[in-house]
Amino acid sequence: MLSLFLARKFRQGRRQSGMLSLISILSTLSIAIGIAALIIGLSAMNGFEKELKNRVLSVIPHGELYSPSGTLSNWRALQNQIQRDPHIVSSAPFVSFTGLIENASKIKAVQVQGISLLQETKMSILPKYILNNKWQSFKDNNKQIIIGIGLANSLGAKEGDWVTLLIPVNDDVSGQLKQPKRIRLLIAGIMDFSGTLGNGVAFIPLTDAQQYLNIGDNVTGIKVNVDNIYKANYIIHNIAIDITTPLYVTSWEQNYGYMYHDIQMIRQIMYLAMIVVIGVACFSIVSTLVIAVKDKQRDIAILKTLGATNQLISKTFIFYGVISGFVGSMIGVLLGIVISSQLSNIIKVIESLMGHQLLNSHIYFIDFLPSEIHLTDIIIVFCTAMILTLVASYYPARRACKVDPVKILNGF
Amino acid sequence: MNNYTEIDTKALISTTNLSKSYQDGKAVIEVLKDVSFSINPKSMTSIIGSSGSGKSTLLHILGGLDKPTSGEVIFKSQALNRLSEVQKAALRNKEIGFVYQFHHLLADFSALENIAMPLLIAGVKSKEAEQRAFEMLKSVNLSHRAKHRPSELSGGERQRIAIGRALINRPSIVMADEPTGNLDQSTAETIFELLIDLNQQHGTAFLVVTHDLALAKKMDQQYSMSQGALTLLTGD
Amino acid sequence: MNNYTEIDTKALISTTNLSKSYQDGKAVIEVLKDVSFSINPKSMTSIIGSSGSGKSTLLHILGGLDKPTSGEVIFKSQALNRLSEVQKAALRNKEIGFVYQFHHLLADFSALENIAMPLLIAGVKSKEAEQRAFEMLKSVNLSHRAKHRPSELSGGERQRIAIGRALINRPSIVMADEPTGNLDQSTAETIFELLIDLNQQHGTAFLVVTHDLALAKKMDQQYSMSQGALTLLTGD
Amino acid sequence: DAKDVLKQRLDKVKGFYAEFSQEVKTADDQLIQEGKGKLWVSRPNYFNWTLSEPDETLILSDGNALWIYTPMVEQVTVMALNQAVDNRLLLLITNSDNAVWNDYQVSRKQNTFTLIPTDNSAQHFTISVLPTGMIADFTIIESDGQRSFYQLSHQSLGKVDIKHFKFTIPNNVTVDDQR
Amino acid sequence: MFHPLPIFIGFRYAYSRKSDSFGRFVSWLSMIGIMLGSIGLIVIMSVMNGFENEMQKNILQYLPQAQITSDNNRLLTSQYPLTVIPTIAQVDNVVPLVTADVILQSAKNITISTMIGIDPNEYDPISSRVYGGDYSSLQSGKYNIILGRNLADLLNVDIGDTIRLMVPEVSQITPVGKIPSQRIFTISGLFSTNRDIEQSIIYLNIDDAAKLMRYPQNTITSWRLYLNNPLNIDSIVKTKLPDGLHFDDWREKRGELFQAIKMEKNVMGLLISLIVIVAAFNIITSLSLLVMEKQNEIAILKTQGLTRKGVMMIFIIQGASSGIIGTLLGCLIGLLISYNLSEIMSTLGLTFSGIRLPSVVDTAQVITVFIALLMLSIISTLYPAYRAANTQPAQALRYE
Repeated sequence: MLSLFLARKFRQGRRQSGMLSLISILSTLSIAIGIAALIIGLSAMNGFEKELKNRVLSVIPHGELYSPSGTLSNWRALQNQIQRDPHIVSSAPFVSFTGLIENASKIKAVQVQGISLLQETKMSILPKYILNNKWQSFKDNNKQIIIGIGLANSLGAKEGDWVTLLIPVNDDVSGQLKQPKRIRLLIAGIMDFSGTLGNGVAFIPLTDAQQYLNIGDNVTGIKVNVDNIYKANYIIHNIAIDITTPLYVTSWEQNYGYMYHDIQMIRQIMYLAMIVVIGVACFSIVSTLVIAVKDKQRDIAILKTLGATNQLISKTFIFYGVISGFVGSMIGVLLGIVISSQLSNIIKVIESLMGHQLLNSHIYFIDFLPSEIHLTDIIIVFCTAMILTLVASYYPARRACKVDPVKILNGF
Repeated sequence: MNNYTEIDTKALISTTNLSKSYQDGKAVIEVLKDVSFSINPKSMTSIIGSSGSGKSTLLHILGGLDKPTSGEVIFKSQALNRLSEVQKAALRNKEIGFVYQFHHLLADFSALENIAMPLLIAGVKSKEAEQRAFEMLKSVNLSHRAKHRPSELSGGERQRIAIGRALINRPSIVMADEPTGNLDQSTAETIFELLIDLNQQHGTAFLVVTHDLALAKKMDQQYSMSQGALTLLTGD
Repeated sequence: MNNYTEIDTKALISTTNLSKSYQDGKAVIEVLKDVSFSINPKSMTSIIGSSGSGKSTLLHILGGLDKPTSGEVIFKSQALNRLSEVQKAALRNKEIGFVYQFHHLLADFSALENIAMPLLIAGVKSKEAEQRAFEMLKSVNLSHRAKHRPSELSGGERQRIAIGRALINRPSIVMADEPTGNLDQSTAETIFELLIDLNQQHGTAFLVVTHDLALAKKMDQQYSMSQGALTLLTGD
Repeated sequence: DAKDVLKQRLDKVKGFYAEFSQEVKTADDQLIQEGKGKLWVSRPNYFNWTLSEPDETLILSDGNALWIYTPMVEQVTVMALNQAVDNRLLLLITNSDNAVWNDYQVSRKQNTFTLIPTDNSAQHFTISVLPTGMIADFTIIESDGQRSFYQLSHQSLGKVDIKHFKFTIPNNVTVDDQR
Repeated sequence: MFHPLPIFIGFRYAYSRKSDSFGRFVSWLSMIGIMLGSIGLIVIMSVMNGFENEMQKNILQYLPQAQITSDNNRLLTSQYPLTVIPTIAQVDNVVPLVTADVILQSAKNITISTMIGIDPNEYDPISSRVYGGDYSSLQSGKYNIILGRNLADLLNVDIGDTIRLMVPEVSQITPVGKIPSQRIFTISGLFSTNRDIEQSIIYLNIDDAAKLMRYPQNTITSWRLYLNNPLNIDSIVKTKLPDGLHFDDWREKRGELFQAIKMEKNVMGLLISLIVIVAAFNIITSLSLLVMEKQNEIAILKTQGLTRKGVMMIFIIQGASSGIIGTLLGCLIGLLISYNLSEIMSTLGLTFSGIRLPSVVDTAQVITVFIALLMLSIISTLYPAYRAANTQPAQALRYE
């Protein structure tokens, strides 16, 4: 391609006016900044979304069906009926109540979940997050409990310690305020979670929970996982409708949905901001190109005398712009990929410098900055940049054709 | 002012009542006034005139780079004003070569690449273009300078490269505007010898515009130009 | 090559062994070679030479716009190379006027504003600058063109504005580089008459560089310039 | 063995009265509570613990309910005896053939007996009982190392008047019945 | 025609119709760039201020913002009376406070919260939020309690019901086990503020609370300071206190949330500042283009004696003018958007995690952004202006 050859040679030969070489570096740099920032931002958001899926959605059930009166007796029949629905991937009975965990003088309120050890591994990858994989030694009626690392820290307890679980004794008959039941439990394992999960949830075997609440074989409800988590609400509602016994229904969207929505929102804002950056960067490409056209005026006139058509000249300068756009984008993409892949350690270094944690484990559901590079993001960003550079190169290329060789050549 | 009414069919280029004027603020400046003349194939023609007398404008109009205000240019029995921009460009690429007082080489390209440029523009494969360009470099005996950039060459060498470039596509005519204007006496002589040889060797016609009377005299036909009017001095 | 060793004290400008050369690729091109001459106040001096013979470079060096490679320029007993950038700028503003072949007017400003510019640069109040500029417009009889932009004026009118601008600050000398180069014969004549009147009227010295022998002859002193060397033709 | 000797000595006493002084220290020996008061005990499970310092509190077991009266907040809490928080020591002292004894191993050094729970989830006790059955002092050691030491004095053994084990609710005192 | 000359020439170049339309188009571009940058910065800053302000209004207003207490967390009012507390700027009021974490147990459920013992005749911000009962019902000895609506729902209790309050940190070790200090309280009113506060604090009479804490006579937990701007707590906590006393402030419990907001503000600010940096680059490139186009005019002016400084001023003014106008416009539009962000958001149907985006404009911030961008646009004109001043007139004039 002659025009590409010309464009490449013209770009290399811009030593003539110092100013031109500096500002073409500036315009290439601004494109690189825009692209790198966008890739880093989008990868961070992908990371958050992946972590939300792996850490939260793969541990908490996608949805729960429970009885308004507090306990379900015919839950086995109910579970089979639910399991027959095509959208349901897996289901399990659970017992859930609020209790207080006391360790020496510290006391914390916690949502206690009674889980069936067999069915849990079908439902979630909770065992994976239990430190020094203590899940193996988590047995029924062994006075054991698993708590989050956040909760353990605030209680000043560690694995192997004994803590007291206070359970409200609701004796409906007398309506009297019974003394809360106190049960001493051994911390069998610590879950590596932060955020609400790590600070406010504890797990005990299902049978233990039934025994502590003395609800016999009843359970609080059935928890289910669905095939498409983004339709969880819809699927579970349908199931509840065609089940005779009246059931309350909740899904992960009630208490974690806002996180997912925020991630998409931030992603859009970031994309918009960076498109503006790349757009403005292309403005500077326009001015760089116009200067390049002016700088190469004489060469254009000569080429015209040699029979070069306007089409060739405009293609040459479009290539000129596209090459600088390409160089800028490549630098941006490389920079973006390198930084994104090392994002977590970079943030760790920054945190050690700043002295405090960037993502506080009590508030954010993870305490490290995840990052995951999606090829689609990179392709979209790269194409957007190239398109913008193409558009930016169009006007100067047209100006290049308007160069009147006569006026320039006989000016000597 | 001789005025050829009938079109000289066997002429390479012929013009009838060619005139060119442009608006400079309120005043209208006439650069060419009713220029009519013709150039035969393989001929060596010279035009003498002071700077600003419209010589370069005439050359540009003949080369299709500029449009006359009135009158016609017939190039190998094709009227230029009836050609499209693309056709005129092709004409410049294949049929006409330009050489200027200032060498006008492409600073970012090597000598070889400069000479090969018209071939590349014509769409010739780069391999073949390189060979033919190297041949041309030999014929202007600068083959040892192939890789050098114009900035590394002397004035005479640059002019020879310019001439090589003008001839590479075997044009039927080369238009030279003060080709020796920037050169010292001796280099001017050698350049002129080169033009004569190339005319004999390739049969390319030359239209040379110069203010150097000595060089002009050596041509078959001499015209003189002043205030935009062309007059025949010698030759048929 | 006449060579004034002792410095002519009453001269307006005098130069000793002025030379200027610049690097063009490998070759070094000598534009001025040991130019020594002097110009008296109120005198009319002309320099004839073909284009590219270094005339413009000499003018620029005399006006402090360019630095010679060697040799000295004394302006009213002040050596230019000892002046600071700001002093040289003041000199150009108060003592020297430039007129070029191409009018070099500021396209974005009206004729009046163009003429008044040197005054504004000198810090003259805009009210007074406007009046003096209007006076000058009258003396170049273009007062009816005050509000017009250069693009709306003819070549001759533009040149007269340029001359008006050069004289507005009552400089001791005006350097004109081919002032009539772009003009037809008759306009050139009127411009030249104007220069003569202004010389008589304001006593401003003129150094005119031209290739028009007829105009050059009408000056008190004539020099000729070729290949960077200056030779005295007539005058003391 | 030591357990029988302890049981045998405790069985000698139907009931007793004593003044007590209490000292509670954390595992790292930091004093966190101390107090004085009077103590009446009578088999099988009558119990009256009247604390006078630092502030007045009465804990009384009338055989089937436990009354905890804190005059400062004008409230008495009533709970079932068996539901009482950690009443193992009381049961050990007042009832030598209660099943709770099997949860403990007993070791002896002269008159000081140390009781360690088999599944070591609950508290440890040390109690010094003279051959006459009179209890000189006892200590309750929590799993986190907290030790509460009770020194008894002015003991008088033998039948204790039942009136010490009756609680009459004073007026405008709120009753928090947790039975 | 006016003085100073550089401005006269600079404006003529920047805005005259005659000058090359493309040059003006390019300087428009750089103006737009700076404008977008400043709009982005101002809007983001105000939204973040809005969050902080909302947090402050909803949470900090009710929580004890700062307390002065001794090392064992209790004060004898005779030993440390109100007079011993130094007067501190920005402190509106100082009241006695008895507070501790308590367990609340109802027939249905059990949870924990923080007890605030108040004197009903003293002012407390919650008084205006109580419904279904009266703030003054918290008389000493009545053992009444006022709960947040959300907490009441959680415990499934209503006005008139009784709940048990236990203070785990104040318990008595007895031979029959550890008995936490506890009492039955009757709910004499509910309050509604926001979910967080409704669950975090409950209100009792200060004497009842003291008794529950087994405090000896006229002992309180701390002196509670009402601050008019709890956010700049740093300066207050630095004031010198009589020895034996120290400050506790809200950051212990709620610091993390504010820290998170500050962190988000910085990250967003960084993101938007990229736009500004690139816009500044744009000013450099577009001004260089202008310098390139005006090469001859510069040469002509130099022949007329305009000094290098004069030439530089012309181009600094010209470049900076687009930067200044861009910054001005940007800040104005930014302010406009920030002042009525919620209307804009609702018309566009955008929501951020379901809540309305609050936005509060902090003039000091806006001024710093304005000045920073102004400086940036001026600095970015220096390089091209310097290049303009250095053009060689001889070279430029010869070409023409």
